Amino acid sequence: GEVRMMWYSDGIEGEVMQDLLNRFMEENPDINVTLDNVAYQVIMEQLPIQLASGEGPDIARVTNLKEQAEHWLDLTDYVEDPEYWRTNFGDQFDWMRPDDSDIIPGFMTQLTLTGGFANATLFEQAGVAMPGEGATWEEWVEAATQVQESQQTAGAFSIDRSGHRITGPMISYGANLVGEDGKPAPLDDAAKAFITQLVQWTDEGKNLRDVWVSAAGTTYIPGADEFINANIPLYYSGSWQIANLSTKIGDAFDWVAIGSPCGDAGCTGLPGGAALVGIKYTQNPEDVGKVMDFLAREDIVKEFSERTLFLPAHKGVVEAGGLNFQTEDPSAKAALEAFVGFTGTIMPEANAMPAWRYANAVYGGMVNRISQAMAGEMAVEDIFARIDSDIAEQVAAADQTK
Amino acid sequence: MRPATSAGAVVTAPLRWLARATDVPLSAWQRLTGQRGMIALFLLPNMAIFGIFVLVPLVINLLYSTTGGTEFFLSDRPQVGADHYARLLDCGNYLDPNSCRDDMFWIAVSNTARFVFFQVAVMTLAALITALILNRALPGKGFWRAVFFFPVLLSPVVVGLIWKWILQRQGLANLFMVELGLEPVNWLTDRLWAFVAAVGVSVWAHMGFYTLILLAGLQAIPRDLYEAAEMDGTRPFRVFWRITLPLLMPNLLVVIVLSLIRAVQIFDEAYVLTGGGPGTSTMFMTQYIYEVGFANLLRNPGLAAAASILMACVLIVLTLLQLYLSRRSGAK
Amino acid sequence: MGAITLENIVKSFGAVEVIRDVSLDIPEGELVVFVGPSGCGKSTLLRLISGLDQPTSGHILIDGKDVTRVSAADRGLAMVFQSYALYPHMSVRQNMAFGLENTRMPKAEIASRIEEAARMLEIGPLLDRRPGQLSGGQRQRVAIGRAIVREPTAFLLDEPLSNLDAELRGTMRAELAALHGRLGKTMIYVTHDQIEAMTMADRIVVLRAGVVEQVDTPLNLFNKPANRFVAGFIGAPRMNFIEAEDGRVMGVRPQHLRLADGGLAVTVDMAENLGAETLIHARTDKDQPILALLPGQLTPTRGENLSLVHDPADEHWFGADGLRL
Amino acid sequence: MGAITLENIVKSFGAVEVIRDVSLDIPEGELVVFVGPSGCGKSTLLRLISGLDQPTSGHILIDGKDVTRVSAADRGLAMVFQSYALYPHMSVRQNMAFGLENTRMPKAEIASRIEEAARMLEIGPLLDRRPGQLSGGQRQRVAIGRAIVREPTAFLLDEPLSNLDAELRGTMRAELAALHGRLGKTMIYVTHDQIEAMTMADRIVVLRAGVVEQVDTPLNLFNKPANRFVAGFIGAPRMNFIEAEDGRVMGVRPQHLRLADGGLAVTVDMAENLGAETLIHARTDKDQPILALLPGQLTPTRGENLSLVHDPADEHWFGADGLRL
Amino acid sequence: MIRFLTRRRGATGDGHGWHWTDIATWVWLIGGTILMFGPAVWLVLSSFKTPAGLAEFPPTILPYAQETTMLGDQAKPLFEVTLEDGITVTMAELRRVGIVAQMVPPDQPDAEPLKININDRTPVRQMDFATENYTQPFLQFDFVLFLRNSVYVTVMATIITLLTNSMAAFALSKYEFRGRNAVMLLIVATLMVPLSVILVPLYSVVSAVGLINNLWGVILPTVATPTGVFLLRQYMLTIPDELLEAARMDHASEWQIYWRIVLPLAAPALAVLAIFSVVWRWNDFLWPLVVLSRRELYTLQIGLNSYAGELNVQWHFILAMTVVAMIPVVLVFVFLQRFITAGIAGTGLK
Ligand SMILES: Nc1ncnc2c1ncn2[C@@H]1O[C@H](COP(=O)(O)OP(=O)(O)OP(=O)(O)O)[C@@H](O)[C@H]1O
Ligand SMILES: Nc1ncnc2c1ncn2[C@@H]1O[C@H](COP(=O)(O)OP(=O)(O)OP(=O)(O)O)[C@@H](O)[C@H]1O
Ligand SMILES: O=P(O)(O)OC[C@H](O)CO
Ligand SMILES: [Mg+2]
Ligand SMILES: [Mg+2]
Repeated sequence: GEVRMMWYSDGIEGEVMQDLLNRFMEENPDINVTLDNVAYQVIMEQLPIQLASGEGPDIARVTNLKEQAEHWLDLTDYVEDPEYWRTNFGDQFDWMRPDDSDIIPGFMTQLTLTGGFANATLFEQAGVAMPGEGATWEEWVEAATQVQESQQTAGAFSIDRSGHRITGPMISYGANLVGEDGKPAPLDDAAKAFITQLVQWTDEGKNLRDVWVSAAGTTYIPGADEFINANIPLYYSGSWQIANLSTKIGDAFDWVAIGSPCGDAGCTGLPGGAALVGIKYTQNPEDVGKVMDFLAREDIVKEFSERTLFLPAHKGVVEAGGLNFQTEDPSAKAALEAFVGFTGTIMPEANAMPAWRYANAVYGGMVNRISQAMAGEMAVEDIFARIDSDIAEQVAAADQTK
Repeated sequence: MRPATSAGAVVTAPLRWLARATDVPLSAWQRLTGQRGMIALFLLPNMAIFGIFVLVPLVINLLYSTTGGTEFFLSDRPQVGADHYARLLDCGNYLDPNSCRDDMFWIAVSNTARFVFFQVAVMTLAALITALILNRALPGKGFWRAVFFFPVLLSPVVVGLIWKWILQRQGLANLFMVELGLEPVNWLTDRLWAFVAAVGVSVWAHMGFYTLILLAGLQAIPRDLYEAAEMDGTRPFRVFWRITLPLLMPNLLVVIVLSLIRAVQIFDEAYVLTGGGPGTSTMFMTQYIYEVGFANLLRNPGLAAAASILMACVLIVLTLLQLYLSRRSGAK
Repeated sequence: MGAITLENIVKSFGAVEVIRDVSLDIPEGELVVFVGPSGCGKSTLLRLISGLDQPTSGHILIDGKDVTRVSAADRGLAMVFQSYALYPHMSVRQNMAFGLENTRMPKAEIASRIEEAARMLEIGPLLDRRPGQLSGGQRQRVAIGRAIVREPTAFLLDEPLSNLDAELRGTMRAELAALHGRLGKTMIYVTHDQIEAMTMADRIVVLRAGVVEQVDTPLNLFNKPANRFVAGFIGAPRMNFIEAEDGRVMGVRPQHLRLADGGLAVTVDMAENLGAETLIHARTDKDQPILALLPGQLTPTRGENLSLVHDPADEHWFGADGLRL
Repeated sequence: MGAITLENIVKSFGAVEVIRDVSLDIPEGELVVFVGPSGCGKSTLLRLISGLDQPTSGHILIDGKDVTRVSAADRGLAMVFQSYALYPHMSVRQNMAFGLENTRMPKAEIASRIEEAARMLEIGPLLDRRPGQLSGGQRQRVAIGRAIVREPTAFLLDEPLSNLDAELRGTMRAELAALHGRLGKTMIYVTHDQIEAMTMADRIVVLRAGVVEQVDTPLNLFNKPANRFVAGFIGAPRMNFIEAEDGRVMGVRPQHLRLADGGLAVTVDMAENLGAETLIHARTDKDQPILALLPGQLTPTRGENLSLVHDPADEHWFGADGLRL
Repeated sequence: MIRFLTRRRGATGDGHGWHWTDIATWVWLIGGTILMFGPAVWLVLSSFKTPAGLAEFPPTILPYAQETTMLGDQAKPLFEVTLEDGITVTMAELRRVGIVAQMVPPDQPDAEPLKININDRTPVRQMDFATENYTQPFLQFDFVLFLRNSVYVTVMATIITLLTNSMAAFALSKYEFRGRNAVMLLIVATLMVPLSVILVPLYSVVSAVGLINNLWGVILPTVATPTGVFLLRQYMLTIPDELLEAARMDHASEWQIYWRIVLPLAAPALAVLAIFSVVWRWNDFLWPLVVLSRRELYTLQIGLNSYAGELNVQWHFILAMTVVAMIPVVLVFVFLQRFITAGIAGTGLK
């Protein structure tokens, strides 16, 4: 029959997926899979409306996994070997299914992990040694500041403007964002400490102002271009940047993935990723199951990861190792391998975030106010109360049901 | 004959045939129902589409604003009465957003008010000057029109992007500043400059639209009035103030009303350009509504609807005021 | 102030030559009337003099100065447009004041001039209306008012009285003549009205298809038309032309025919009773149409035979080329 | 077809009553001329008949049917607007064809009617121009053409010849009269031209300030004006009024005065030479103005004393209330 | 005076010589060209840059790429190198280790590589148009399909917009009837509501009438645009009523009057609206994004936008396709703008 897959791309994964689907269709001539390449915005804003009215594609690549879990199809009855699925993808099922449920909703097409990158060439030119494993945020920022001073770069470092990006560091500082009732807790001292520190670094010109100050609200702004242009020696983003950095930096300088610097409580990044899920409202779940089975095959997952330079979420693939990422760029290759290693340092609090319904409310609430403090509109002490109340209001409003 | 008229003939020949064909049933209708029937007929298609696709959603939106939760469909949403309005209007002092429960809303309101004022003023003036100039017989008329109209062809996102690239810290603008021996300017991260940039870019993007409206209006002013004025020995500025401007008034009114309404709705290009920053200094109403209702992962469509209804109320009052004033000042 | 000279003026619209080599000398203070068939170029000529249009070739001089390239605003003339061209958004008063305000005239002076013009034009009660609320004749009077309050170097008037009734027209004609006498300004006046032309003009310019046919005083034109066209055009009803054997043409005006025996034998086609006179449409035995304007209210029947005589002094003779002999 | 009846028509613009209780009966096929001073309501009355405006009160009947509420398009009349109102975006030909196309007339028929009208109006060469490229008189002829090609039940003509020269006007007048004769359609004709009114009208309606002063045949109006207003209005130049001791007024037309001893002694103010006649402006010893239209080209000097006599049959007497005695 | 508003005035008012208004005009025109056109030209030039070129700071105006030379079977980048003795030579880089580059003269690939500090060299660049930004999407992107959908939506919506709006505007400008002001007010009032605000309710309505994933679902909600009604009405008010009256006397039905008299006379305003409608519908993004989620129904803008991912946007493709998508609207504009002057020569009235 007819299967429609709604898909967004950050890079070439759309082409790779089309390629894989073509192969699938050759093997299964009775199933016609149409790949609807859409903007990420469609996935975020339009798909939910469609889902709410019981419409939508048969399969979709989504990132807002938990919130919409009720719409995912349980693949248990439609895949050939549910056990294969549970073994290889089971770790992330909780990210994408309602609490206390044991369905098989789909699988992660890629895992991501936040982490830092350093411009090795700049460090070398400045004659500053890169802090080693286990170095703290302060140490990294200090080292980067020395590079900044020596090389006259615009800033010492940058973190993407995103609540998701600063949550890892906050957890490393020891922050606990989840209250006992499972709802967001008011900011604790560790959280406040990191925020205060970050704002101070911004005021001092270490954290490149432009990234955080150039927007209001929850708008996501990456600092990648500043890093690419060697305006900052240190950049905190995530594994998904590797392909982007590789194409745009090219041979201009050497760069390395440094993982997440440490705080008092640990050195964690925040995991995440995108999942391919079946949609409950599909007319032919059997075909959906077949497509999903094909795409979840170990060799296919491996090929997909290697070609797209994504971290695979398939346990078998990860454990087997030996992924041959298809890039000429030694920096990229090294970074990918490094990130696979960093997955070991994820703290349990960080690992819990993707499955937490209110994570997004917390992320959004923080970004908005922190950038206000950075822009000088509010004192940093004053933003904490606002962050707490913003989040509380959002949660209260969201929890209203009929 | 001017080329335009012959081009016109190509278009009008089939149209005339169509007129004849359509006239049979329609004049029957006229005989049957008289002028009133015809008025109804002329209004019907537009009003029907308008009713279904504008009015009905508006009413739903109003209902929306009295419901809570994150669900999309009205039937799934719990009633919360005027809660959203209460939240938005809960302020210690309406002039100080910080004293409000929802300070972002009031920041957006005051930013929007300032933006509208400057944008409408600057743009109307620029469009008027440009239209006057384009109305002169210039060599290469079409080319100049295209030049000033060109940005209108661009989608707002592209507009925002182009200018973001131009104005960012190491963009083209600062490149020129340095070339000219001036200090680079923080166009997008300085509160004042970012606001100026938002106004300027929006003027840049939409001016051609209004210029065209004014140009069409200028073309409709009978020539012999200018000739009479010239015989009256009128100086150019006076002709402008006393002849051109009053006769252009209906069109100017269109321009002011439309630009005002569109300015209040400013979103895409400013959003891409400044994202509302630095801080919140260019965050406008629609961005607020958009974020609350869509962008935030925990959306609150009810609150967004309530904010949009408040915004529409303000706009209606503004427009009515404007229509009233212009009617009183004697323009037709 | 106000002598106007046209030197070899030509004006074309596209391929159509509308004015063909017109030269004319209008001394200061003269009242010149342009007459000619509809579409012969009278309005066009006025527009060229006013500066609103540029001649295709030729020169226009005002007081000896070449103004061909001077803008209309700077020529200091006033014009009454055939189309009125009133400012639709201004009241009658504002329409008239507009030109004066341009010269920064004191308010009181403006008001008194408007007062005076309104009195003369009988539009006092209309001063606060907009043009859209006026009748045709009222609009025309406002257009005249707008010109005369200006007291310009010269007036250009394009059929300024065409929409007025006979009585008002008579009054206005006298007023305009008086104005001309009082101000001594040059006036160029386009009209289709024979009486206006005859009574007001110092000289009449007869145009045909963009060419000047004759320029002379009214009586000279009437008494000694230079050619058949002028003879036919000046004087109403139109002059009768009777072809002689030798190709020459004899002209005699309908007013100069009398009923008397032994004259030209004609057959009546129709009689139009004008009140004090009767216009007889008749034809000769050679089927040439003849008009006769006879005093009194006559009622000849169709087909009746009449005999018309005239004074030989009233005969006009034209050659085969149409020129006066 | 085409009998028009007005019953107690009143029309106000805001507070201004422009037409005040006009009742009128126009039998089928009659040619009625409306005359009256500028602004008296002639155009307004035409618009009411046409259906373009609605009377404030009163009824309009066509062929006995009350059409007061019938739309203009359905009254089947044709109108020549004082302002022409040509469609600026259409060529002359299209302007004329428009009304015919609306009646779904065959193309060939349309073309032949336009051809015919263009010939009669002498606008053949202009058929493919736009109105903006025409002279005033040419536009007016197009406006007439647009009406006559329609061959409507009745014609409403608002000063259709005012912008034409005397010759063309004469021709057009004859053509319109012939058209009227040929089609036998009712025509309502507004004019300021005495000759047009006198020669064309079956009956003339004299209006003043929205009121009908007199309705009668041209000669009756001329010979027996119902009151001083009509007497003064009909006939050009205007009738002389000489006040008698008893408050009565004697009127005598300028045309009826002759130079002869023992008549009214007057002093000449001015003489206007019209070509075949001379218009003498003079005043009596009681300072009453007197006009005399005398044949020939006279040149009395200012201040000269003349003696004017007239036939007692040409006297008109009016009471103090202005009514004819 | 008329010349100030209609043609070059000239010092003497006849189009010869220079009046200050001429100078002001040309200053405005040329300044305007730089300001209005400059960024657009830059957009076009940028669309030929590689992703790296786009990200580059400071930006170059023209697209550049580093020159390379073939050493063996590998392309190696060329640099201008300043040697210790101050001489500048062109060298190819074999490889770079940290801040040191190993370089050889391009004509001596086998020479002993020199170790050069990377600060002592600058890349040799030449203009290079990355045409693959255009060709690649054409290959994998169903350009023709999307184009067809866009054209369909634009043409249909524009025709319906012009027709319905002008009909409504005609009724609202040339007839007196009860409730006219109320209708006008309603129309103006609803101008106020940005689409993004009523998106969800509108979606429910469109979904209720079954137009989701249907091009008509994109077309219909946009055609009753109050902007058009408002614009046309204001313009129609300036058409003299007498022309309509003349047409009534010509036995024209009200429909004929609308079609044969009012529409042609409103040509300038219709042209303006047509231009706008085409631009709007062509660029429409948010609404089609909601209604159309099937590839075979995508309009160009939606197709284009599929290059916008979660964390990265492939600007090089978006820019190139933006430029391509712009061409049809430019053509429409060039064609229609003539009608703005082709309007009315004089009003046809006395
Ligand atoms: N729209 C209007 N509002 C107010 N008054 C008006 C309006 N239209 C006409 N009038 C007045 O009504 C009166 C009659 O006008 P109408 O046009 O009928 O005159 P008319 O007899 O045709 O004059 P004319 O011979 O000058 O054309 C005039 O005094 C005029 O000023
Ligand atoms: N813009 C134009 N384009 C082409 N021909 C024109 C234009 N304007 C006028 N004409 C033609 O030029 C000739 C002269 O026109 P003009 O208006 O001077 O005539 P006129 O003598 O004033 O006539 P009337 O007595 O009818 O007003 C006419 O034949 C007219 O058709
Ligand atoms: O301003 P509106 O509502 O008329 O809409 C215009 C276009 O639809 C905007 O894209
Ligand atoms: Mg003329
Ligand atoms: Mg009138």
